[in-house]
Amino acid sequence: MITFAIRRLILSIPTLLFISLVIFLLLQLAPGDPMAQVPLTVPPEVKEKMRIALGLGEPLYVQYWKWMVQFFWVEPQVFIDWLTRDSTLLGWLPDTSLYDGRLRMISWQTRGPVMDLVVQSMPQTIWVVGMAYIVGVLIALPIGIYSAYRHYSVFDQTGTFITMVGFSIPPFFTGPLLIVIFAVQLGWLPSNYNTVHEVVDWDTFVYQLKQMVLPVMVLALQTTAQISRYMRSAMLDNLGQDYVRTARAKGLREGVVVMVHVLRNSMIPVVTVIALGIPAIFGGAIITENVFGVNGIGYQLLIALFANDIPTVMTLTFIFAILIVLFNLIADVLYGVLDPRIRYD
Amino acid sequence: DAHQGERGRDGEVKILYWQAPSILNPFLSGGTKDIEASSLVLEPLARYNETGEMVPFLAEEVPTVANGGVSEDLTTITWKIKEGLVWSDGTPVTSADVKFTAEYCMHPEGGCAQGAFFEGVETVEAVDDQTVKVTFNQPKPNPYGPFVGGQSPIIQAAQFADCLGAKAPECTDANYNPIGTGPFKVADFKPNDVIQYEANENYREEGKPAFASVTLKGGGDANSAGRAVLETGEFDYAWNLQLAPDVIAKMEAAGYGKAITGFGPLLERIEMNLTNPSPDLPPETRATVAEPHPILSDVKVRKALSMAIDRDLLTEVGYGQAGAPTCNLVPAPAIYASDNTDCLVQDIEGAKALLEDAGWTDSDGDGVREKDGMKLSLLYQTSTNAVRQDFQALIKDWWSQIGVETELRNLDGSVFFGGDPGSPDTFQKFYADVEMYANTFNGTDPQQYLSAYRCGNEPKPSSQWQGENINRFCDPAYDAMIDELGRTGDLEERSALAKKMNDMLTKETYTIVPLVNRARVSAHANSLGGVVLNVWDSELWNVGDWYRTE
Amino acid sequence: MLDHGAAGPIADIRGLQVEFQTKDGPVLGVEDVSFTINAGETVCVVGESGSGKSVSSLSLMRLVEFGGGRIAGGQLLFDRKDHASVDLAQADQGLMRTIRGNEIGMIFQEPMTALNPVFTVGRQLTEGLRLHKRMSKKQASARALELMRQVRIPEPERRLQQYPHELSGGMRQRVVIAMALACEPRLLIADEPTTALDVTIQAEILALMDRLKRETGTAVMFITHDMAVVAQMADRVVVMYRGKKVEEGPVADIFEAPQHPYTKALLAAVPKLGEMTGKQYPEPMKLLGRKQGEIKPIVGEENEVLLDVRNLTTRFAVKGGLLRRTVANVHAVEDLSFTINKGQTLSLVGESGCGKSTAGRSILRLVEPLSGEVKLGNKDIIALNQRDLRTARLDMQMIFQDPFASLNPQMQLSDQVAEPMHNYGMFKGEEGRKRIEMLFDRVELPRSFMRRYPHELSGGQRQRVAIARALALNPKLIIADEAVSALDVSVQAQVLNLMMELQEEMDLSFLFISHDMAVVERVSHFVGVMYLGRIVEMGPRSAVFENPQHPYTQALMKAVPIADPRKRKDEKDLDFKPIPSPIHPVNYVAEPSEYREISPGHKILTTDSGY
Amino acid sequence: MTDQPLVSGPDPEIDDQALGALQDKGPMAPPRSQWRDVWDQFKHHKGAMFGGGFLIFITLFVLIGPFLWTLDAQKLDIRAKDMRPVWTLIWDGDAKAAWAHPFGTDQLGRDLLATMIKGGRASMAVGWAAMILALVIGTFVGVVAGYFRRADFWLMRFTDLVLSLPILPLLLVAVTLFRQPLRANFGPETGMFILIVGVVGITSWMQTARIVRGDILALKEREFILAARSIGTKNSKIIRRHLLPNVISPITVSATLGLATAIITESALSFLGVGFPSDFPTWGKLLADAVQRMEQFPERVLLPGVAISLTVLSVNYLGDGLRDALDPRIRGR
Ligand SMILES: Nc1ncnc2c1ncn2[C@@H]1O[C@H](COP(=O)(O)OP(=O)(O)OP(=O)(O)O)[C@@H](O)[C@H]1O
Ligand SMILES: Nc1ncnc2c1ncn2[C@@H]1O[C@H](COP(=O)(O)OP(=O)(O)OP(=O)(O)O)[C@@H](O)[C@H]1O
Ligand SMILES: [Mg+2]
Ligand SMILES: [Mg+2]
Repeated sequence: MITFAIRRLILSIPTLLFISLVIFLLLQLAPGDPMAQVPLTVPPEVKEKMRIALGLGEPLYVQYWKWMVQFFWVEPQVFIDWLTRDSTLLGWLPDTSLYDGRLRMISWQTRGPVMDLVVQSMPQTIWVVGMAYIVGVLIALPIGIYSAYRHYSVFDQTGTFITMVGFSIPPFFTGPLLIVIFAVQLGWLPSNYNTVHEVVDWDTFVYQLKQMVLPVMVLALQTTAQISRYMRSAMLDNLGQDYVRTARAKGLREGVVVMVHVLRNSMIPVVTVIALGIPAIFGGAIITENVFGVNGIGYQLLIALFANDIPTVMTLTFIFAILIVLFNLIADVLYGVLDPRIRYD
Repeated sequence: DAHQGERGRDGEVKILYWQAPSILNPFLSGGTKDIEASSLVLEPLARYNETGEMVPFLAEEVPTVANGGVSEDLTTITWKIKEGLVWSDGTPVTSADVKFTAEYCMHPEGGCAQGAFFEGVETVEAVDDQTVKVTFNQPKPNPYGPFVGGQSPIIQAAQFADCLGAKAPECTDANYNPIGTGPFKVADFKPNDVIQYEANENYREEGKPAFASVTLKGGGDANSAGRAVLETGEFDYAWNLQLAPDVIAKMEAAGYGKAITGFGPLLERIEMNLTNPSPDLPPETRATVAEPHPILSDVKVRKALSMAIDRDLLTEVGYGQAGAPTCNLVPAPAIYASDNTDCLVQDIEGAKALLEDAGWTDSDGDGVREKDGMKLSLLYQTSTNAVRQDFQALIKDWWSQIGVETELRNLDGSVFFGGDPGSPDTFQKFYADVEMYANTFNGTDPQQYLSAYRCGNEPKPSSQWQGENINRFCDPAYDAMIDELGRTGDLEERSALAKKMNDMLTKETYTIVPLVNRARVSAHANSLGGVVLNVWDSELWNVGDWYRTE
Repeated sequence: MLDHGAAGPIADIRGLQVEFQTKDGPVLGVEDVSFTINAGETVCVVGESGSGKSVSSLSLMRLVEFGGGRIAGGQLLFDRKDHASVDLAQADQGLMRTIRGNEIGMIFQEPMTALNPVFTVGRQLTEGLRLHKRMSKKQASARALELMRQVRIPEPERRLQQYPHELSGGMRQRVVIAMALACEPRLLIADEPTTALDVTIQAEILALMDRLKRETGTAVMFITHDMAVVAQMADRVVVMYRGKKVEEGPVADIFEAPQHPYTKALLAAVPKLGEMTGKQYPEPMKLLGRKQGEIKPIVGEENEVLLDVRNLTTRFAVKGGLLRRTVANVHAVEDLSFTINKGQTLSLVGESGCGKSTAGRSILRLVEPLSGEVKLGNKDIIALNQRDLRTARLDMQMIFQDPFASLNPQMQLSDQVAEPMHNYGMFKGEEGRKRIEMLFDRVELPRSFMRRYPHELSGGQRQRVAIARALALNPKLIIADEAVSALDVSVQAQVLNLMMELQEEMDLSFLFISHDMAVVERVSHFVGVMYLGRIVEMGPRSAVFENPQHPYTQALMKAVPIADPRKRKDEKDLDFKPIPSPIHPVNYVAEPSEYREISPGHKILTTDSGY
Repeated sequence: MTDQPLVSGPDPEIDDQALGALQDKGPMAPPRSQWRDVWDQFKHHKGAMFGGGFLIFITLFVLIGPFLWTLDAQKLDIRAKDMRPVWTLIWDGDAKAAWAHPFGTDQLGRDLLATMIKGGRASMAVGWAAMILALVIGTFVGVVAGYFRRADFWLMRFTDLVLSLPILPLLLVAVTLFRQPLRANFGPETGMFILIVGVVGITSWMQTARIVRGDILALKEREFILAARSIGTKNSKIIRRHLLPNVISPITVSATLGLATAIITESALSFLGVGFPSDFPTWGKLLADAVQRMEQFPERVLLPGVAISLTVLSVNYLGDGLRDALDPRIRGR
């Protein structure tokens, strides 16, 4: 198991390097210009100067190499410094000062380190999108389980119907719809997510919950639709197995048979599906983040794309790539951990 | 009056910008959102007010020839800073800061976004602690470029001293939290997300600002921004609501706030390509002056296309109160606006006649005119934006009525307006027959704007497709007028000359077909007082005067 | 047997009728079954596949409902411990839960699938105990350990912590038995508990169950279709046929004086070890109810060698470590040599995992052998390139163990039979169609079956399709890898007869791979006994069967159950060692096999076999 | 025992049966054509019948609709803008509605029924084409990766790569590179159609590939594949005849989700301005455009929204039904 994981981890390094190269080339090839958002009133010569100041004139391989150094050498230094200095977790360690002031990855838009953007927008992403994923999964599992147990019942049919509709309606519609209903008409919930809101007491906590409700609902709808389908079919596969009959023959209650024996087996494929969905949390909620002003990682990517802020786009997509590869690996390993039959060695 | 009192008495005001500010240094970003977000903190020597008039801010008064601030030969301008001004950190504002600001922006490696304001500046000298003298390399009829308006405010020399030139982008702290003289100072800046400001206790005016803090939130879209102010009342102010008039009207009906509009020179127009964009041509000559446009070179065709458009209807559909039909390239300010109104009436029949006249007839009866075997078929491109797409649909419809076939294309704004010479889809490259977008000019003087249409200033391969003469217009007579305008100081004469140039580009040659003079629309809550929408400068120019009405 | 004295019946099944709801309306799974099971008695229920054996037993547990069935009529009287008799057919599920696993235990057929793969053995064993006996965790584990000892699982402490897949088939089945016995049920239902197992393990399990029954006095309902097992186990026998009970009686009566024609036919189809004693050549069985020509022995060509295998070795690499290098080898086939004459059959027997299938596949080069020589006629199979190999396969075909798995579920049968001809571009068009019809006739399948799908056929029919497919190209050699193991006895007999007839007719040679000694005795000219990748004893059938010399062969022969209630085996005779691991490190050098000839053609391995 | 002579039983009927025991059993109903069977099974699946029916209806609606409802979808009639659908007249007699525009009109006076028809054409075409493209790529990659061990590692890493590619830049690159040639060869609308289908297809096959690969890996170990090899079936045929038909079921699931994704992705593309020309309606775009005015004109979001949902739902049910019908094992039951 361990060697399997390590092996896969090592093999993913060349994969990631290759991915980074492809992403880099793709972005270089893509049309667009970081000056697109500069108003037309700014004359072209000035724009040209700004462009040169961004380092756009350098040859491709130099840019790529610089980026690699920054990503894999400079940024980790900064991160370790931060860990040993300011973080609560490892702050007790003696301060390191690895970072020697070399140029970090700088966003063309904000002229600040890209990693700061990432760190800054991570909390709201995790809160909202992550929460939506958890909520979606938590709703999906019971629906899937019950639909499979009462296969072709009214509940199953309705569940299929609602999840399919939920899946086919795009968030750019559900978002405003929920806003119109709950924020405008009923006035119960805020339509705009306050990213600087701090939870200090009960009231602020309630407010935090309230402002999370709408975006979480929109996103959870999509998650629920997919995960419940997977759950249902996995349960169906397992309900027909012989061991279920054995469990019943022992005189176990239906609840135990389904929720312990069948569920545990059905979770094996579903857990990997869930794990594989996690990277999407970070990048997949672009439209929803935009509609509700959540301004998480997805939104950062979106505006960086529109502003042709290549260092930011590059870094964010590469971080997503790392997450995808990593969670692929985690899914494989989880599969082995959950299923004692699978041995990778 | 009622809204006077002590500083910070009204608590918090919440502003919503649907494009999130990414930096607070206007010299490193040309983006409107960034400039306006920084204008709460950084101030220029003088600003334009809501009528386009110049008013002193950090300066004692606006220098003119009359008061001796501008030299007779129009080559120098001398500013005097108000007495006793301090930065928000308590240190005094001196002429050294002003001088430094110029050095900062004029540094060749700095990539300063506002370099145009400092064009022609030879030296900036600190005459004494309070006096700065700017010398130009030639007479400047309009010497109010540097240090005037939200785009070129004064930054603190002490803070930015180490950030000159190539080091400019590395000064993240300074760029995110500039020290300024404005009514507020930055408390916390999350790029691309939220800015929190708090009142500047060293602000020069007693009892201002009324608000103790400002939250400027970015993100979302115009629709959700309008909703948050007008329909749910979550925010006090929303910027730039580019929405259809009926949508805004519906939102206002909720009763939380109102939309406000202000007209500047922003003009939605159709540009005619005078060169041939045919893909069959080699890339060296495609869409360059070497190849005149096979259809649009004929002024009659251009005129007919313009005549077929119903500008009133366009305005009604797209902008409502926030737009005015116009035939002028320079619709404002009033002294420069020509009285040219002949395009305002749609004339389909006239347009048809004109096309017949030009030899374009529908000989095969398919509803599309042709001449010498060539169809009167045009490719019409613009950036992606709901209103523009409505315009495209309407105009296509009218043109089809006069026998012109139109293919529509809309392009992502970041590509269309990005100057990437490698992309075929930029507005500069103009690989289409006509294109539509909006443009305007800074401040109140159109000289630079009109100068764009000089022969040779067109985008072309040799200039990496940079250049402002998008239509590839070229007329020696026009160039002569540009030169003359550069020499003329008298306002009356300048106005007459500018109008003439305006007419030449529009009514006489139909190179540019103006459609709508667009207003800026913003919205504020009913409980917010003191809002004065200013289109000549930052919208948030007077946020220090805002207050809560109840 | 009736050590505990004759008590009244524990279970009394009267007129049981079970219905299944299908799309074409209700279908009767069991039409009318009545029998009783007395305390301390073993009742064997026999019958063909699909005759309703499982359904009857599941009805007694009231588990049919979960499979879509319904008890449509009849009574299932069960005598509870407090001697109050209840009709299980009317009991509610709540009551059933207190009976299931507690008073009635059940052992299921498939040891692997009957256990939940994700829970440890211990967890699954203790579950019932904690539920019914309200034991604490500790008590339950203690009892589980005791049970494991009772069923004679080696290293019981460790096994409790293991997952089902980590146990061998025999051990798994013992766990299932232990599970059924956990709460000391008064009635134990065993639904084909040994079908999937090797002879040796089967013998052990049967002995175990017999002993347990004797020790605890539990009544046993034993379901099987294997008459030999019945002969070994039963006190009384119930014969079922198409959803009905057709005959019932003490075991000796059933075997010696069967009344019902079905029972007679069934018994006639059972190959019995020792039947062929004294006959030199194999011959088809005599079957009841079928017209057969004269039964004559199949001689084959004594002197013409068709297949010559020399020193065949096949190993599978075990990869491991960070670099996925080969860290060890599975020595699946080690230095194997034999010949097959034209028109004759060589059988390979041995326990599961000894390398029989690998040997067969290596000859066809479906797995690549490591070294050795395979000559078919005068073609050197090992030396061929991929293209020539494909042509060479024209002459040798394979029939696989599981008739269902070896047919594509999505393809019509005629297409599957036609596929080899398509592949080689032979018998095109009308001629091809004719040939397919001929093949169907040949294997005695109605032509109407040509358009059917595998799942629409019974196991025997499917295997006949597989045979037809193997015959399609007129091969000279057929490798039959456990070709009849999955079939019912009567069907098996037919298929065996068919194969022998074809051999006679077409001069086919067979490499017959099986673990069923009785079947092997029927069909072979020569027999090779394999152990751990090597042939430990080889020779003419009669020599090997009548005079086994190698200790492993002797043990194997001892384990085979005999379909005669008078020749019951005693547990004491059984003594098996588990097969050692065939996995050796990379640098392990296998010694060559050396044989000693005992009588002409009869050789035994003299070097170490690992046994 | 075998040597005993055959004793004939007392009851000839039972005897007959008994002899039959050794005779062939099994389904004796006359065989029917495969497609008849498929249809019979399919007919019994209510959801599938509904799904199929609706799909046929909607396909006819978009295909022959333009001949029945001849108004041009791009025709502007500004005087008749913002009309409500006729059914609003039921509760609101004063509503601006007329039978000339049964579904109403949009803010430029385009007839909603006509745009729904035309938009449906585009959406259905894009949805189906992109879905099929994604399925083809996904199945191909999945099969090759699952079947050829040596290709597996690289193909799966390639899948990772595509999964991590940012869609928008990819799209912009594609537009830059291919718009001109496609437009020249196929005209602006067809050219864009090919581009969109290509991009959506190329970015959404990964899930299918993953699932198919998993199934192929399992199938490969089944004996009938070995059997096929032993009778000389070539790899390509093994894949085509034996493997592909057995992975139909996961493929239908991917197809269902794929159609929805394709329709929605197309609308997102138009939303970003890299899709069809702006006056070319699609359901997704109608929906996106109408969101701003959904309170005043709910029908403008509901019509395309319901159309998309029902289509996706139908495909889902149809997929369920087809899967059951095509699988002979289920069909037999
Ligand atoms: N779930 C079910 N649905 C429909 N018919 C069923 C079902 N289960 C069993 N049957 C039918 O009931 C009959 C008896 O089946 P049963 O499983 O009892 O046979 P069996 O004697 O145990 O056979 P085997 O030896 O193969 O296990 C068969 O005809 C079978 O087709
Ligand atoms: N593809 C493979 N990779 C690795 N090991 C294998 C492979 N196939 C077979 N083996 C191993 O080779 C040995 C012989 O297997 P084989 O299938 O030939 O046995 P068998 O005698 O046919 O058993 P059975 O009666 O169960 O079919 C076993 O230990 C098995 O685990
Ligand atoms: Mg059974
Ligand atoms: Mg085998």
